[in-house]
Amino acid sequence: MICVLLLIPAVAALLSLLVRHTLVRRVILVLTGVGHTAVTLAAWNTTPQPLLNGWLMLDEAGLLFLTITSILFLACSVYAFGYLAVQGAGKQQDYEEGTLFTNAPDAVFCACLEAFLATMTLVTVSRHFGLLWVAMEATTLASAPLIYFHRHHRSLEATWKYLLICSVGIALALLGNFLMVIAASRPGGEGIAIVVDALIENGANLNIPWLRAAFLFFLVGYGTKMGLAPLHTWLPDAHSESPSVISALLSGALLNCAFLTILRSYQVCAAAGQAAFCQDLLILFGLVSIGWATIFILGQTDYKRMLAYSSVEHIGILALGVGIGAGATFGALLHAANHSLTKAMLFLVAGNILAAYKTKATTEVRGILGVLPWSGVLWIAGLVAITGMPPFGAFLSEFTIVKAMIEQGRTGIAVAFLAMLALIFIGMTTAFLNMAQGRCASDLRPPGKVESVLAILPPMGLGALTLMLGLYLPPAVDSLLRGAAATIGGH
Amino acid sequence: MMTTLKLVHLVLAFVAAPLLLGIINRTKALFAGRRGQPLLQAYYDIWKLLRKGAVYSRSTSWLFAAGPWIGFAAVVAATTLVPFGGLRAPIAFPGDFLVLIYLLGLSRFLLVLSALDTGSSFEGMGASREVTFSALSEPALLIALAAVTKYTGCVSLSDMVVATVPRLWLDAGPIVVLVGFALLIVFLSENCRIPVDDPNTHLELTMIHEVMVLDHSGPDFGIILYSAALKMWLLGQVLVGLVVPVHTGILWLDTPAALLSMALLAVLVGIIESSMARVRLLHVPQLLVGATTLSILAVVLVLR
Amino acid sequence: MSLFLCGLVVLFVGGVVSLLSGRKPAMASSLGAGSAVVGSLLAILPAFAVLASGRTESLRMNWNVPLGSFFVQIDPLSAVFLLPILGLSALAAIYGAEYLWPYRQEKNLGVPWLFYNLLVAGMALVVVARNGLLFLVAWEMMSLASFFLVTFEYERQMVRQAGGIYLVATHIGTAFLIVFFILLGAHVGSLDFDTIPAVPSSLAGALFLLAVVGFGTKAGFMPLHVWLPHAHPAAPSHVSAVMSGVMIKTGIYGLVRTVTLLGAPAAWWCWVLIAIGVVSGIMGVLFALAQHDLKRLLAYHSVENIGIITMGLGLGLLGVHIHSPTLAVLGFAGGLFHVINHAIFKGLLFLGAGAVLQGSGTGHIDLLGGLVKRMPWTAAAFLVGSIAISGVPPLNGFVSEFLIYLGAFKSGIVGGLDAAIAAVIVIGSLALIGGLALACFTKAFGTVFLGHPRSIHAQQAHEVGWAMKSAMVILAALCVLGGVLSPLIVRSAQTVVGQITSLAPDAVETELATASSTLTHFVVVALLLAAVAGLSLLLRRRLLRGRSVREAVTWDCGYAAPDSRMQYTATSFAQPLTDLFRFLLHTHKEVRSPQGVFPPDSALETDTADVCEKHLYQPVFEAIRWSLGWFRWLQHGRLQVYVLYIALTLWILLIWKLV
Amino acid sequence: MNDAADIVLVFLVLTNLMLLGLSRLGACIRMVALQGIALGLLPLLMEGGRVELHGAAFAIAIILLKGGVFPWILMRTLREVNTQREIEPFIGYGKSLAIGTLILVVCIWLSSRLPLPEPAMSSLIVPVAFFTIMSGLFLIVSRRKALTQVLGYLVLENGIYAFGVALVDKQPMLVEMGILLDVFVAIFVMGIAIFHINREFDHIDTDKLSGLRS
Repeated sequence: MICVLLLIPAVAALLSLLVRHTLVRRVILVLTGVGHTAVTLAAWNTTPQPLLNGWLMLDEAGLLFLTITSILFLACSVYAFGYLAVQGAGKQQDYEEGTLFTNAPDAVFCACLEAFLATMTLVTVSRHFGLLWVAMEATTLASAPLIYFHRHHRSLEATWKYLLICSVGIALALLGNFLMVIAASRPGGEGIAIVVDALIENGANLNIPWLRAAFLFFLVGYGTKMGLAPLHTWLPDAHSESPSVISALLSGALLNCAFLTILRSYQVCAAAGQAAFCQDLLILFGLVSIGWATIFILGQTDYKRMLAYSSVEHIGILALGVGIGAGATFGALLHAANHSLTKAMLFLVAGNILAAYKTKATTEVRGILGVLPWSGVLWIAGLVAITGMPPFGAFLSEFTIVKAMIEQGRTGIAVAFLAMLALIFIGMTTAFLNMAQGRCASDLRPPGKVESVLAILPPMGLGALTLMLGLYLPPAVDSLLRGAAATIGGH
Repeated sequence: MMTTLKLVHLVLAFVAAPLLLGIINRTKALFAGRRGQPLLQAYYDIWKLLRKGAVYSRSTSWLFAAGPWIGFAAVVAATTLVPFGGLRAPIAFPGDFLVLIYLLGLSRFLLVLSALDTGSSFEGMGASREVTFSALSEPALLIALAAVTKYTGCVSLSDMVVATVPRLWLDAGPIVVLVGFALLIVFLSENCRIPVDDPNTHLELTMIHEVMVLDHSGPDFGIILYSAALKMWLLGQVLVGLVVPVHTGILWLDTPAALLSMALLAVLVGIIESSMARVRLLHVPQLLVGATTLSILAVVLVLR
Repeated sequence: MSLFLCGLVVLFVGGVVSLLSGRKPAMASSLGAGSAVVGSLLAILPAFAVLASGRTESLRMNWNVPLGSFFVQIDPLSAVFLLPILGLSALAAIYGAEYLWPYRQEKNLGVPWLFYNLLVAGMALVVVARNGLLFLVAWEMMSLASFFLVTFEYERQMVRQAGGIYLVATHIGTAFLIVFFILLGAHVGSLDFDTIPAVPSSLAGALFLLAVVGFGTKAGFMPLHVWLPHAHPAAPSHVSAVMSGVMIKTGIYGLVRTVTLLGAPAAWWCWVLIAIGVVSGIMGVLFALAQHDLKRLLAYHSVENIGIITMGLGLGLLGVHIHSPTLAVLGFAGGLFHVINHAIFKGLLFLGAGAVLQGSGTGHIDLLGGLVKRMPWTAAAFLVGSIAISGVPPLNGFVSEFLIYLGAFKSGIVGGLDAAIAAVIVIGSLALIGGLALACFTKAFGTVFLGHPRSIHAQQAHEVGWAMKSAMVILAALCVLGGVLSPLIVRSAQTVVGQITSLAPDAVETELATASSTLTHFVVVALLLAAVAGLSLLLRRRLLRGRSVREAVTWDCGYAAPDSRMQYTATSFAQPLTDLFRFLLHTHKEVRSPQGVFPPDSALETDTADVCEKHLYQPVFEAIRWSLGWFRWLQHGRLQVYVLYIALTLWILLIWKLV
Repeated sequence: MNDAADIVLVFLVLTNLMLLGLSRLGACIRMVALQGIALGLLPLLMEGGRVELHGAAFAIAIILLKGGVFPWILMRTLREVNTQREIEPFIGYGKSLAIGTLILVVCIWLSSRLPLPEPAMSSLIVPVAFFTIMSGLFLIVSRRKALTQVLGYLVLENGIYAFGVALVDKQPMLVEMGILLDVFVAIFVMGIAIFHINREFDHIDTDKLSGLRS
């Protein structure tokens, strides 16, 4: 089953490179999403067999992140179908500088998209740190061309930064692998294979200083990919310059995958009795990330960048939650799901807005509710959801996290957390509401073209999902989350 | 027996109210060395007005006509709450003085509205001053009463009055003096006497109560005058009842004593009016805040 | 309870259906308003039943979210709040159906009706919720729905700004409530109210403060009230009526509920409440005096009345603290009764203001005048409301203030030293508030409805339709009934007061019995007043019969042609008081006084901005914004710097953690 | 102890310092090539004479790649993008050298904090590897051209590689896969990117690549 999961996107990628006909290629893209999601959902009731003597295995945490990734990909593939149809080939007018640019070939886009899915799937299923690392590296390679879809210099700059920063991070993560090997090596005899389960099994006799060093390198390395401040610097640029559908995948799926890798190393450290050591670091990075996001969300004038920084914020919340531990771990995992769904939804809607208004400036977009009614409603719903208000899921997860903080007596952290959330709320609401409401000046008013179903349905579906998570947690999801939380030291 | 006497007192109030104006005027005339108007002048005026026709401004509405009469009803209702001559009031219950004060408030409310109904800037001016000064005088009155309550432990005006026996002066002289002064100032300002307002000036700019009723005529004006007199009477009753401790329990002694003290109050007002000038409008608030301070002082003394 | 839930379902379904049928405005508004009325009436029945019987109905269902459970309960306290909430909502819905009609062209009427029904359902759910999470969800549902209603006319910049302020304020308040509920249910594992253990006194203080801030933001305590004067004028009038009449009362409800949950009160709680009450009451009415916009003025009066209510609660709490049943019962009874009364007359006044707004097209007091002739029904209703809110007999507004006064006099004054001090403070401020409120509403009514029209708006004003009129008339009738039936009402408050004060039932019984007998006397006086009034009006007619009754121009001291611009404006009417309290109001004046021999036209403009907003919140937020903006250089797009961040982080961690 | 290995390691240190000091781009590329060859030799020397086929093949592959292919590609890029051959550092060469020595000291101190579980063939290996990594980072941070950043990245790689071959003989497969994949990134993807940059901007100065901010 796991190899099916891996093969579907890989084969699809090859096909899309081979197929000449664009329509077929796009159909393949959507079919990939459907098939992958179907298999993933099948994996919910029948736990798939481990492969490569346990190097590839799907535990609860893996299944959770795999599901998120898969659902997001499905939504984005449907969205991309419509998106590509609108994006004609040939010269495009750049709305910011008016220069002309071309898009990357359709084939490259689809192939990379599917390859991206394949690599992310690999991340979620692999238990061997080396393999994990390879998968992460591969995600970088697969996503770089996607960011450089619009071939103008801003996206190129974004891509370059993404490449270099993430490569440096990944390199450090590789060093982390080596350190892990050393930590796992026994004097004389054969060392322990750096497979998560094996390491957890005999975590007692790991070499602590090297393990700590390894975790530090993992944290910095994968943290770069995950977008923990101050390592997140590639994130806003990439998110703002890549096509919205890609931004959705990046911030909804990729960041989670990086988070998963950190969780893996955290599992090992916890098994070696280093949980406290790691948790302090996670809390620190979490708070720094949220604070950094606060700084740059207040007075942000580019709504895609604002969404990107909000991703930094929520990544920080995830780290914070795991760092707090206990009930907060559950909350963090739930929050991962909520954040992915909501953020993807918002990015897709942002794509619609961008297409209609031809600007990313919050100050120039007015009266979405009047111009694009559906997108406007979704935009406001997304705002409510992302700022953690009921009835959406983020409220529950943040509530659980805060509860754990207060019950552990970490009142200072809780107060700082809530204060920063409040500031972020102010920043986002002022921007979003003025965009959604207000009267669209006649000269700004774009040609009143009706919103296509393909552009509305995916974000609406994602929104419905996170709404459901806020009103009713299906028992299956609940048990999965609890299992996952249990594996990473929460309860 | 008691009830009949209470009703007699009530009737006495209705009958004797305008007399106070007469006494005041005569006192002032005495001080000014004039012969002055007859003692019953107020009665004549009211009677004459009641039998006249009326002129209404075109801008007025039903409120203008109805206001004075409903206000009069409020004052009448208030009168039933005031004890007189050592007897309890016809209607007495805990907190009745609150009802009393707020009934006067109702009459003021209606009077002010009917003043504004004319749309005349002068009457608006008067109304504005009226509400301003009354808003400032109410705290003084209530806090003074709070002091009395604290001292006597009574929450009904009648009980308070009954409880003010000569011993009160001996025990709590200062408190009674303070409360008395506070009540006197409130009495003067509520009834628009000097030093707050000058009832018989003819320069509208300086008037408060008189200017509010510029446009009323005929029976309406008459009833306004009468209810003003009644209001003065019953506030006077409160003041006198709380300050003059003549309660022998012998009715034919108490009632005349009360009447006499009312007359003395009127004379006192006359003396004040002929010995003082009206303070500038800007200083009236200070006067009333001063009254409030007096009553707060009284409370402090009681609490001590 | 099932009936109650049915009501909620009707509200919800009706809202959704009305949204779906938004294309056809007639259908949308009739469906929305109809479902609002039916749902409210269905849901209000159990409340009556509970108040009558004193039994509490409860229902606990499993809700599959972490820490959540669908646990609702109607006890007397909830019922007391359900009555005004649902009743006023129903009336306001009838009113709103007509009020929103003119917008049918440019707006989808289904949207406001959906949010209106959600608002009503949210408020009802808030007062019955017995699980922290459920409470918070209902609370936020209420806040969000009301936010969307406030921004109904979001094309206007002022409305958007109001909405933003409201949303931020309520969100921050909710943050406090989140902490409050978590602390309350800490270490229990469930947030159900009945599982909450006895709170240690050290924690209780913190919880009380959290509740005061969190609920006070919604209730509009000074200085947390800043959103009120923005949101109420911005919202459609029936929504302002509901928000100001009952929604802010959910804050009071939360506070009372907290008190019942926290157990024996500490002394300083009472002082906090009384202080808040005094400040809110006096400042609220002062700012109201200085306003030019009718709805803004009413909004500030909500702050004032919340202050009165809070004083009552404070006295009641003090009574509980010093074990004086009289003070406790009278304080709480007065406070709660004032909750209901304020719902009635403030709802009435906002509906009246809405009628003026729609009939004349402006809410600016100084542009109106003489409406009593053009809008007689509205004028009469508004007059009743004004008398009631000024707290003069014989209407309901007086009765509740009277109860609080009575508590202060009967038990506070004769009680111990601190009780006496509290009582004197309350008495003094109530007296001042009463006088100022009278001044404010003579100003409002006199300027809006009396005299000459001051502008073309007022000249062309027209009376509103039957739906709006009927809602106002019913509320006006309720004002009268609330005054006349007060003895019965007070007597029926036994269960709820007993629940709050946790006194022995018979003690409460006796206290309330005495109070209601006192009120009976008051009612006698009121009836006497009515009788004398009737008689004297008859007398007037009798006197004027056969006499000459002429009409003339207003006597204006010799002016030949008095003209409407010579009238006293609201600003000048309030000027003596606003000048007197200059030091609190900081009114900004623009004076161009006439100069020279032939003076050019002169002008006077006054503007009273909210002190807290201008001198407290704006500077703070500006400072935060500025100080955070200073950090923005951190990310200036240079790749080398970014890699440097990575390297530095690595170094710091290595050196710090491996030492 | 193994003198030959030590010699190589010391040589690594020297090359790093040279890189910090050199001003001409071509020279830098050559220096990196030398470093690569030395690294390739490292495992052979470490085995202490007895060379297995697998190890030898791997070593040769590395030498060819790091010593031959990459320098060639980079040189070609350099010629393609006819930029002037100066490096134009943010931080002057002298300062760079000073900082480099400082880094070296810290690295040695740091490695003293991480005692190896089993005695490796050289006590120098950890500090040198760390130093190489850090100087690679320093090159990326302190130099202006995109090409130099690639170079810095390569140096970083070399450091990691040194670490790997020296210590992680347990799981060579991991090392090889990692190194190769990483190298692939370094050269091909970045090379492509540089071509694009050059086409878009007519320069490869990354300090012009700072349009996206805050």
